[in-house]
Amino acid sequence: MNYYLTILIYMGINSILALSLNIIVGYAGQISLGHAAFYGVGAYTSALIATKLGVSFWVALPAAIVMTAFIGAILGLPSLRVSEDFLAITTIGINFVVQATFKYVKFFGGALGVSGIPFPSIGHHNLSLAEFALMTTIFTVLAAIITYWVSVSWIGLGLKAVREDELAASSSGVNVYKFKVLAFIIGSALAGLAGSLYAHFMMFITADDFSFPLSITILSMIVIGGIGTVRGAFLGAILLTILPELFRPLANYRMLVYAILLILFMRFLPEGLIGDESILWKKLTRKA
Amino acid sequence: MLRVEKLNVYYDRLHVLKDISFEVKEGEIFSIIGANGAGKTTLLRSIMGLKDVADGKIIFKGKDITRLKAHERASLGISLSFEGGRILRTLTVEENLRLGAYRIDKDRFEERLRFIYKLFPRLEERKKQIAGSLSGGERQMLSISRALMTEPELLMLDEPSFGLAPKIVIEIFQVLKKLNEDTGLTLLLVEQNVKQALKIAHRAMVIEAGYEVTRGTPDEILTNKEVIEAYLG
Amino acid sequence: MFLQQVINGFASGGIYTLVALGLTLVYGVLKILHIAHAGIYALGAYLALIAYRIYPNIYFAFAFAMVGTAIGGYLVQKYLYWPILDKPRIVPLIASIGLFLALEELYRLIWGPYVIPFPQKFHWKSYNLGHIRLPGSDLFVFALSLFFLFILYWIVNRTKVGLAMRAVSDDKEVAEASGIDSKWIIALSFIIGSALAGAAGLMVGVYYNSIYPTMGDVPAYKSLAIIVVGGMGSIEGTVIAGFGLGLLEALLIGYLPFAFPRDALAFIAMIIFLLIKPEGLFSR
Amino acid sequence: MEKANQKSVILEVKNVKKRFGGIQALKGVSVTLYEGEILGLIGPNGAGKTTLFNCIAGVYHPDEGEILFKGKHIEKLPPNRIAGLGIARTFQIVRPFKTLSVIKNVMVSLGHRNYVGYGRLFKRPKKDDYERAMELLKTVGLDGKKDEISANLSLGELRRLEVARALALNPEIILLDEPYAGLRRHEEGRISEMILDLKKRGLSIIIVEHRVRLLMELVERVVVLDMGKIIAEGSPEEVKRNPRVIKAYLGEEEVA
Repeated sequence: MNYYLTILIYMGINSILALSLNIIVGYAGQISLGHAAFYGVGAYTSALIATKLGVSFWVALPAAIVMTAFIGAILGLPSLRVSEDFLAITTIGINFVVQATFKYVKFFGGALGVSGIPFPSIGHHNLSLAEFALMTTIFTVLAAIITYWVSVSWIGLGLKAVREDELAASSSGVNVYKFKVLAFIIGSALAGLAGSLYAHFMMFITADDFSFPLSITILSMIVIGGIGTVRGAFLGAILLTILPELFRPLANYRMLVYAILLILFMRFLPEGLIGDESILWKKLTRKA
Repeated sequence: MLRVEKLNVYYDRLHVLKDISFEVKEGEIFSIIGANGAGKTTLLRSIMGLKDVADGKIIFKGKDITRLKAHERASLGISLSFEGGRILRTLTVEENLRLGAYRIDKDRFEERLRFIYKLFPRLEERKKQIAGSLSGGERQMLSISRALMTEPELLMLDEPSFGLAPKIVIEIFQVLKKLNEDTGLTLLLVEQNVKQALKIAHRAMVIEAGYEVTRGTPDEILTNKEVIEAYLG
Repeated sequence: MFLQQVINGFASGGIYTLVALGLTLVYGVLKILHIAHAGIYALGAYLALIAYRIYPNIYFAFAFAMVGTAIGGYLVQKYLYWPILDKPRIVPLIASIGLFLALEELYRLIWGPYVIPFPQKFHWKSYNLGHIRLPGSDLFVFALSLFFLFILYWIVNRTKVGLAMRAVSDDKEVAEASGIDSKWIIALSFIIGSALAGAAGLMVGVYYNSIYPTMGDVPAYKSLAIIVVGGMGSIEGTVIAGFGLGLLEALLIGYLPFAFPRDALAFIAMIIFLLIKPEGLFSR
Repeated sequence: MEKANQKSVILEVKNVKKRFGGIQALKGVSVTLYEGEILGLIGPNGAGKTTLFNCIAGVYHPDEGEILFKGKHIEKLPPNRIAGLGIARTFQIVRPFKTLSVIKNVMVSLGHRNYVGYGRLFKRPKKDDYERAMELLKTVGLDGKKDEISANLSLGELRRLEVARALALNPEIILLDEPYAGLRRHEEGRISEMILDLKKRGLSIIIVEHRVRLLMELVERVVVLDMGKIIAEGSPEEVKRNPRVIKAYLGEEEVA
């Protein structure tokens, strides 16, 4: 039972991550290969506030969200100066620098990471695993509602316009700079939420939890599911959480299978499983 | 020398060339005239092999080349001077010329180079310069020269007068005319600059929005009401 | 002390440059960020290992590794990149990262996760220049990198195919209309770039006397930083940025008052650089 | 000219210069647009017409000179501000938001007031907005294709979509960049009709076009640009007879 609950919690956290990256990459079209950095900022903020100041999870969580949104706004600034491949490499760089900062600066716990992060509690009652899973699920649904709302409101329209054609968007009255930074802020804030959940669930984090390969995994989730859609981000997150578990008997070949899947997807199904342009989704919607 | 039969070309769903047919005879200057967006550039790109043809045939020296790749067509003797003096901007002038001579051997390269420098002495002065730093007129000269270095039998030129001062346009057209008279080089010239193009052409065709409007000798076209219409209404 | 750091910086700069040059060549002709290039680099080290076990001669090992990686590079462009060139930019990028991961996993499965020493220990002679000691291993790496750089320089600037490579990377259509088979030139860029990476892999294997599956990680990300600073596709820019980074690292690490990883330095330098000059050193 | 003079000036371009690298694209261009008129801007390839457009629309900022919209300086504003002020444009090479549906393309512009500040960013478009978008699609004859992905439209349809998108800004001026380029003959008529309809709504219009014949039916006044300079200005009839224009279009008489 605990095993399944843990998987459920991972699924929730990964879904929030995928949904948040989807705002930056899927809606706004800004290639980011460093999403784990924002996740890490959230986790570290939450962990440090909780351990150093002794505040509860319920204070640490919003603080982490605000902090990550702020950092997201700053780290999103390069997207105003560079684009496409330059941005991709810059975001990889951001991931490395953030990770190295956590690992080598004493304040962040250095190579030992941060331990003794309190598990969330209400009053004197420590949450049970099931309760944590429920809470994560609620946050996940909330994140889904937020990203869906962003997608259908004016801001989503503006973001998608920026993604399709910056000049035409600008000529339609969209302030391209503002919208790009907003995408990074909202996306980072949600990643901060995921990071806080992760920190308080694991109760112990190190810099290596937020390394570059994780950024790729998150990106793979939305690409495999179908970029730019809430359902795609969800499906991708769930699949990429469960698949490694299913491959557990293949333990030794797990990463290889995963990497090969990634290549095959890019080679043969780059529009994702249920993206707007995928064959499967077109069939499903035609019947409906 | 070149025969184009019922050519149809699309960009995505846009039908750019509609049943275009014509023939260029050996040693002549054939001009294709039309306003912007008429499909002139697309036509040359299709003949060069840079744009896929949906329907129709391109025959060069009796050989069907419709499905050949651009570099294969270049070795057969077709050459193109791109629009707007498009050349390799990061290479030097001489390297651009060397590139044009990619398929020919070293001795003939030197000979060809002397020939080009005689045509456009200004290029020799600038031979070590990066091509991107040339003026508009020099770029156009280089573009034509690069195309000439391949030792073509058919030289296609895409708007050599584009954006150039009248003095330079005259200079370039004089060179083209001389080339044709002295060496018998066949030219396929695409132009917006009607009078200039017709002045040196033996025959010409007018296209508009992908269709053929009319064709004939320069005199026939210059007195054709439809042509004036197409341009100035 | 200072000069020794400089020599060390030149040695690692040489390796960075060799690896990054492959990326630059590929980016020039295909505009793809070929991250799996670092997987090819590690392949070079492993192939050298095999070669050395078959026939213990360092020249043979070089030849074997370089031919093998060249073939590897050729296959990658033909079967992975070529079919997805017209897809959105993110597709070949993720495919490349996927291939990189897959290669590292393959090496781990075949040769094990541990560090394998190079079969022969080379005894480097150190040279003394006045009272400065020049470690032979550094000189070996530096000299060899210069050798390969010279060969590349010669190919690119003095031969016909080199001219064709530069032409394709500048304007593919003009190159084709000049009679160049751009498909072959692109393949050739992969072949040359991969062979250079193979040589670099071997050199690192010998230099540190260790070969392991994830040895490509650090060069992978560093060469990205290098090509950005160099101006994406510019060979001169890459050479300057590569050696510059090697020197910067060696000097900073030697004198920095606190511990900071070499690898993050590259990116910090890159980000600062980008903010000042977003188009890189030698952009076009 | 006389008729135009009675109307008030809505846009004034004064001595605008723009240089790209070694090429002086605009060498001091002054153009005046009067309220409610259609002004034709013609000239051969490379004359600087699109550059001028981009300067007005804020894509480029002129090196020198001023641009005044209803007396207000706009030469330093970014495109989104200029769009918000009421100067809309279309593009020579169409730039639809490819993966968005036709109606969403229009909605993007329709939302321009909501993109200012933060309060309205997170509101959803209302029924009125959809109705307004449909109205605009109807005026350009695309209402039947509202849910089609815009990448699937024909070029003529895309040009009309761009007009609908421009109209959604509720503009006072609309800049049309080669609205006929690449169209089939039967589509040309539709575009002309649409442009005349825009004029009827009181819009001031500048059209850049190569195809003088098509322009002549629409415009009262034509400005001719060649090599970055204005070489003629006047009624279509005047311009047509102007020897400098004929020379620029039909080319130099003297060869060899």
